[in-house]
Amino acid sequence: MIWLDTLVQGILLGGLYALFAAGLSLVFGIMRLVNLAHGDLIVFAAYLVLLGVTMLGLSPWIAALVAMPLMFGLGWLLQTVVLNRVLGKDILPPLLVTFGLSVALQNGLLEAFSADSRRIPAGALEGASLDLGLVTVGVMPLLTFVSAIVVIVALNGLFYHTALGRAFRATSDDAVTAGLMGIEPKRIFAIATGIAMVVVTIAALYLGMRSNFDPSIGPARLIYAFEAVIIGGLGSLWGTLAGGVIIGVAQTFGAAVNPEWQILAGHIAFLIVMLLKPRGLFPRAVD
Amino acid sequence: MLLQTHGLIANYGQFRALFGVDIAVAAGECVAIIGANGAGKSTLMRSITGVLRNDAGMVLHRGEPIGALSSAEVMQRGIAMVPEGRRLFPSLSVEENLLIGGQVRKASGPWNLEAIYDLFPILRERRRNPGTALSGGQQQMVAIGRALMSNPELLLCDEISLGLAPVVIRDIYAALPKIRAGGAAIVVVEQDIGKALAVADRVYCMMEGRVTLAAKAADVTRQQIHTAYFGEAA
Amino acid sequence: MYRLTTRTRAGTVTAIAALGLVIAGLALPAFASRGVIQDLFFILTMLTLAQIWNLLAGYGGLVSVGQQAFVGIGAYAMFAGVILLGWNPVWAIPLGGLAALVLAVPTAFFAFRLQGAYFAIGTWVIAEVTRLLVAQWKTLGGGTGTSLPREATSNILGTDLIRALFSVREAAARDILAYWLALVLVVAVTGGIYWLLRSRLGLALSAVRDNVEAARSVGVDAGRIKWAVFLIAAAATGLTGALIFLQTARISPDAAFAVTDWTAYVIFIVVIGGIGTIEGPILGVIVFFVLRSALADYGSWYLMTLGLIAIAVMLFAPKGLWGLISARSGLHLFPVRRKLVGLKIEGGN
Amino acid sequence: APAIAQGAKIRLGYVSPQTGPLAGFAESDAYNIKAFLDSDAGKNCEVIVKDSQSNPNRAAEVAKSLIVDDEINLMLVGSTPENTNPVATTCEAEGMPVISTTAPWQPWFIGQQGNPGDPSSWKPFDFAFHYFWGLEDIIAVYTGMWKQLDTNGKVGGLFPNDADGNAWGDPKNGLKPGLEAAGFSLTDPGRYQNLSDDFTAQVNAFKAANAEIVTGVVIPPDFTTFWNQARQQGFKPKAVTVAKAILFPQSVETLGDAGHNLSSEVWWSASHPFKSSITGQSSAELAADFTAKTKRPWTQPIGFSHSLFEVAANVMGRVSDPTDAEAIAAAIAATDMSTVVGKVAWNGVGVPPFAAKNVCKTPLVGGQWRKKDGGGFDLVIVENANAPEIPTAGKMEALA
Amino acid sequence: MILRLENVSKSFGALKVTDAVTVSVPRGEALGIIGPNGAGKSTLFNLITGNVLANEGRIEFLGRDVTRAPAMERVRMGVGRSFQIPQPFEGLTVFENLLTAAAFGRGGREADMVDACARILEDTELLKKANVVAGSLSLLDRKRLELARALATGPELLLLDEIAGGLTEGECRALVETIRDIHARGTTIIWIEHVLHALTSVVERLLVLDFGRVIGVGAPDEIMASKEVREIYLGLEV
Ligand SMILES: Nc1ncnc2c1ncn2[C@@H]1O[C@H](COP(=O)(O)OP(=O)(O)OP(=O)(O)O)[C@@H](O)[C@H]1O
Ligand SMILES: Nc1ncnc2c1ncn2[C@@H]1O[C@H](COP(=O)(O)OP(=O)(O)OP(=O)(O)O)[C@@H](O)[C@H]1O
Ligand SMILES: CC(C)C[C@H](N)C(=O)O
Ligand SMILES: [Mg+2]
Ligand SMILES: [Mg+2]
Repeated sequence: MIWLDTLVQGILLGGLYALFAAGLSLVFGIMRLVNLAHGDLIVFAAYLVLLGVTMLGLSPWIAALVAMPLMFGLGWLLQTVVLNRVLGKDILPPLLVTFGLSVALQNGLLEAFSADSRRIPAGALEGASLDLGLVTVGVMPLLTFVSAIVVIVALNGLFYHTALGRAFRATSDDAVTAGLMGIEPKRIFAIATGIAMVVVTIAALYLGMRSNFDPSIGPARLIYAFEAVIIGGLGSLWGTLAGGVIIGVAQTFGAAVNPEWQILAGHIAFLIVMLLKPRGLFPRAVD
Repeated sequence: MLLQTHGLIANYGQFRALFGVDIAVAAGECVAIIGANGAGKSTLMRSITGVLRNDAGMVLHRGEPIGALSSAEVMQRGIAMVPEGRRLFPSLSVEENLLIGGQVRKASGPWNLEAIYDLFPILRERRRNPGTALSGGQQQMVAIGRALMSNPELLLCDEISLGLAPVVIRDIYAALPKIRAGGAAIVVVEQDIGKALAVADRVYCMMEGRVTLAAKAADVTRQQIHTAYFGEAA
Repeated sequence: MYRLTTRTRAGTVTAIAALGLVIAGLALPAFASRGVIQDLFFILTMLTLAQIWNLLAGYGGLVSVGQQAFVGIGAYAMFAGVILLGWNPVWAIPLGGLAALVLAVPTAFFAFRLQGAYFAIGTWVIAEVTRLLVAQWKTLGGGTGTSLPREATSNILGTDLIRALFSVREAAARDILAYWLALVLVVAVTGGIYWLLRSRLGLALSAVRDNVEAARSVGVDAGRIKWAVFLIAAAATGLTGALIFLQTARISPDAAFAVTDWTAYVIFIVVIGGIGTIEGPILGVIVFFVLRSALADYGSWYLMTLGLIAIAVMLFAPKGLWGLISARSGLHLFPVRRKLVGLKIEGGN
Repeated sequence: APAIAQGAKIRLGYVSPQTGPLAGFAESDAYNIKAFLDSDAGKNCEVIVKDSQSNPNRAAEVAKSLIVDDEINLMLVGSTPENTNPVATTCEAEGMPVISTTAPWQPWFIGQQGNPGDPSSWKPFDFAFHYFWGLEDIIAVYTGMWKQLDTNGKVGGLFPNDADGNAWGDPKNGLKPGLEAAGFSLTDPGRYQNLSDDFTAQVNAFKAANAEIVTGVVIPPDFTTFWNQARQQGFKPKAVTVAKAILFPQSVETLGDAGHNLSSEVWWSASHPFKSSITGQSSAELAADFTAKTKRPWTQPIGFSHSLFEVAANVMGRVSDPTDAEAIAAAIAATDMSTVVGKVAWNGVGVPPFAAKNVCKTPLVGGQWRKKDGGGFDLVIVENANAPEIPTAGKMEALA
Repeated sequence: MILRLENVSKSFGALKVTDAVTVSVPRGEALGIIGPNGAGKSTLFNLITGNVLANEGRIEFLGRDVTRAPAMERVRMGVGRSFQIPQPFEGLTVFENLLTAAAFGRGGREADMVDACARILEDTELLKKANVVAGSLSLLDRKRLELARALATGPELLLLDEIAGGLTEGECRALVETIRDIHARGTTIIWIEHVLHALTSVVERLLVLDFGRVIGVGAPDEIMASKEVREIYLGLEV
């Protein structure tokens, strides 16, 4: 009983991690970009949604919808103005640039919003639950998980069934040859980062409704997101979901043994997967 | 002239690979470029298509300089390339590999999926396979088909017979006249002189980053080629 | 008839200057205020970490984001030596190096299975795991952390001598001792790296970095070299960590395993200064220190500036500041080129 | 003449987390320092503030630089053990007198010992002095509040693996023995890491133990996560009395309706019947003035931040040589004064012998957040058995 | 026999690049390998050097089974190679390239290494460029460096992959002289080359590969005269 509950809650938690990771997966998968600012961008988006709620009086859902195009534009700009110029075989320049961005973003947010812990109000939904007989699950975690699946189905559809997705995959395989097909890799990268930022907004919405956030909490979640992406395998979106779920379940089971083991268990699950499959569970044929 | 280069110079870092190359291709023409390993043939192709930044000299398309354009922009002007080593996209199926060739530039012309499947019927059977699961020859067919999908005015083929069985080479070479019939000019880069001369109207021979021979294919003698290849007669 | 030399005029001048600097550095406590000594301690320890990371990433191609694991474990081992074994802190420092070395073995075993970005993230996760495990070490305070007991800090080997020598207070004597140790460490690490680069191993490292396949084909054991570099780097990082926290006298998992302090800033220093050179980290640490001194009182604006500078340097001087300088001037203060000298040979550096 | 009346300015060092996650504790610093410097007592003082960036490494470092570079005469520090402990350790090692507050004394005192697990190894400090309250006060206040309700006496505890959590959750020196002595039983599932995203294990443990009360020392994001999950998973305690998470009105507001009737200890409030020794303001006046000047609601740390400067002024008024660290330490030890947070005197009252020299306790009461009609929350004092001079304004209410 | 390959096969995915190759090379021989592009010649070298591991079969060097031995171990045993596409250590100078090879492939005292390297540089006409960074070399010099670096490892068996391609006739003659010298000093040589006249002027035996299979071994004259080779390789109509 308790174990079933632990499992279910772990899977739902995995949905949250998958949401954190989906945008990262897209960017990491397409351009091998290790974006250390991903967590801070989520926090940034959460503040954007919060502004929509508090200043414009919108419902969180509408506020997130409004924030999405803004975040898309931001991602586009970020990629065009900064990241495209540092992408290359060497992973260090983007690492340092996104670290710089992370530090600048955190402290910019601190200046703008203070260190107060904030939250996106979700009203009655916050405590609402669904009794499924054997287990009781929160409506919000369920919604998070469903959203993660929707996001991944949508991204997968985009990735595998549209011309844009074809261009994404081709560029990711071989940017030079993609150029010979008339595709501008830099433009593709900018679109990809824009889309990743839309996903980031969705992640931000759920992060902000689930618990408090302040300018400093971004990096804490970043590592789970990376783990989920890597466990899943480069470029595999379902793999990312699986990765998120593995970490989530490992965490809840670790916690059930002793809360001291909660976070540790997630990391250890990652290490075990890496030992057994260094390229992740669902690696691409070639990368 | 459809395409011209003037004094083209290209470097890899500190290493100079092209030392002022002049070639010209007229509309509808078939030109062969031959030369030993490392002569700079692929480098010339890369410089024309904007994959490699040329450091000096000019590339002209219908008289307009295109040397500063990105490879995507060059391609959108109707210059498609079959790159050395085929370079199919491993995460794309055969059909997707073909589709992506005509995704950005969609000029009207004889080439579409069906036409390509008719040209290389084996590809129709393998359309759902990942591109890289095919044999080398089949991959080469996909690479050619992919380049044709945009109905280019000029098709650059870099060593399309490399590493292929003679039979396959025959099939692929048999396709070239059909492609010309569709209206495209063709540049073939080849090491196999016989094959190259058989299809080409004119031939350039390169050595160490320079053009050492430019002649009509019909007129060229083995001795001329040998001199152009190796510097002096054996 | 033929001879091999690595000597250049700039190199000789640097060597003499460095020797002079080290001697001056050793004598400095006689003249300098405690503030200067402490600033130098900070600079020297950060420089040590930067040189080590530069060895890993710049020469060995191992971009680790988990060096804080070795700083932290080294520091904790030192505390364990002092608190649990009752050792004198100075003797407990080598224990820090040893602990880091031991931790490096499983870390390398695991991380070397991963490449590039995976390697970076793998090392980060291992550092997190180490932090979380250490946070469960109740006898050293768990997540709370712990402080060096007073009787340990007031009885550090050699401080009596220093007090007598410079007639300073006990706390100042401790600073001087730590500063000397940091000086010795930075000289040993920088000198060691310089020596390494001029030894066979240096050739092998460059070869592996330039072309692994070709390196194997001339007999270079790429795997063993990576192991060697990683283990050496870990041990030296552990020593540095122990020294840093001897000076702080207080430790907690969050402080000892801080990815920002011990890895991110270190990467910043190396990359801003110029990766893959010995000069780069030296220049980088000076830039970092100046920025910090000038701006640290501006709170979040300081960090924002730091972040923006990192971005700007990567966009406009991807080889770092030393890269800019040496490209213009052709200057190499620490020449590692082996030149063949003899008849009929042209070509300079 | 006392140092404070001499020509040379007295240099006070102050390490505070102006940025980073702990910045909320430091929000009244500028206000309080200005008030202090404008007062008579502050005329001859200089306050040098350094930002610890909420980072313990940085806190130790700036403490050192205050001592060495700025040559301060006295160090002041507050805002949780993450900030006080590195600073106090540095000062102790440097022989610099330090007055510290805003951290329960156990994590401060025991947390700075080499081996916190071994009481026989604990040593008093020569230069570090702390005033605040301790876990024994928390126990008295919390159990006092819970006894006002009708519960089964079963309590679930949330203690993270940080300085506070380890001190509160310690089976020997933490809440457990005291709660048991007062007739409550504590279920402690174990230390979790801060910023955990899931509290199912705790919720299940509390449900299994049939707990009707939840307590702990939780950072705000974790509490929100816990409290949402608890409600989602059908766990409905009668009382939730936690420290830290609902310290600031902003944190309570983020909980919305779910913040109503959550309870917490209160160390200072606008209704504390104490007066500032430097400005003469009452607690209410101090709070009102702060709100007027900064447009922010009052918070508990304001009083303590203010009182640090009161104590500093008082101490420096009793020493003649501001550079004599031993004399200053002796003066701190001899302090006996009233501040806006109550009486401060290191006389060992209510403190175990091992810490008696360095720790002084200020009064503690219990309060409950009540939703106001017009929105927002009021902190209503509901329990004052330990400090009857602080009036209550209501009775403890069970959670709906 | 210095080298024996027995039924060695290698596939990349579905592509069988080396198909049950069996060949023995006596000590001191100079063996030439020819075959069309993609026949698997370079792959055969990679199998012998250990840069690629065989799927099946057995490789013996100096009587020892080295089928699974890593590349660097084989170098130290005496297998030296050049790469078809020159792979210099671009950040090192020409001399340092050789020094690395000497230090790790052969070992020994530093002074000996320096002299040996200098002599090889002289032989390969690279002495003037000893202190030039390899990344800035021309193709020709890169090819020379390939040969020089392989020699610096002190090989018993020297594998040369298309080092004459693109050379002028004069350069080619000089190269042939150099290789003859090396051979004359007792080094066993296997040489892949498309420039046949250069090849045939050195080697004692020719091996023809096509689709990973050995389709002929024998004296150069015989092989060149065979119908199969003229058809498949030379593309001459018979
Ligand atoms: N990416 C590169 N970096 C450095 N040098 C290169 C690079 N690509 C090619 N080269 C060098 O440039 C020269 C010309 O190469 P290119 O590939 O153009 O020759 P090619 O005539 O196409 O030869 P092949 O017949 O082998 O394909 C060669 O010396 C080659 O080594
Ligand atoms: N690492 C590899 N992965 C996949 N295929 C490979 C690999 N190496 C070689 N091949 C393929 O194996 C076949 C034989 O290659 P190899 O380089 O041995 O040919 P070669 O006989 O040396 O040709 P050339 O005369 O052109 O140098 C080619 O089709 C090549 O594409
Ligand atoms: C093309 C070459 C193989 C022919 C050369 N002239 C020879 O007779 O050797
Ligand atoms: Mg080519
Ligand atoms: Mg080959």
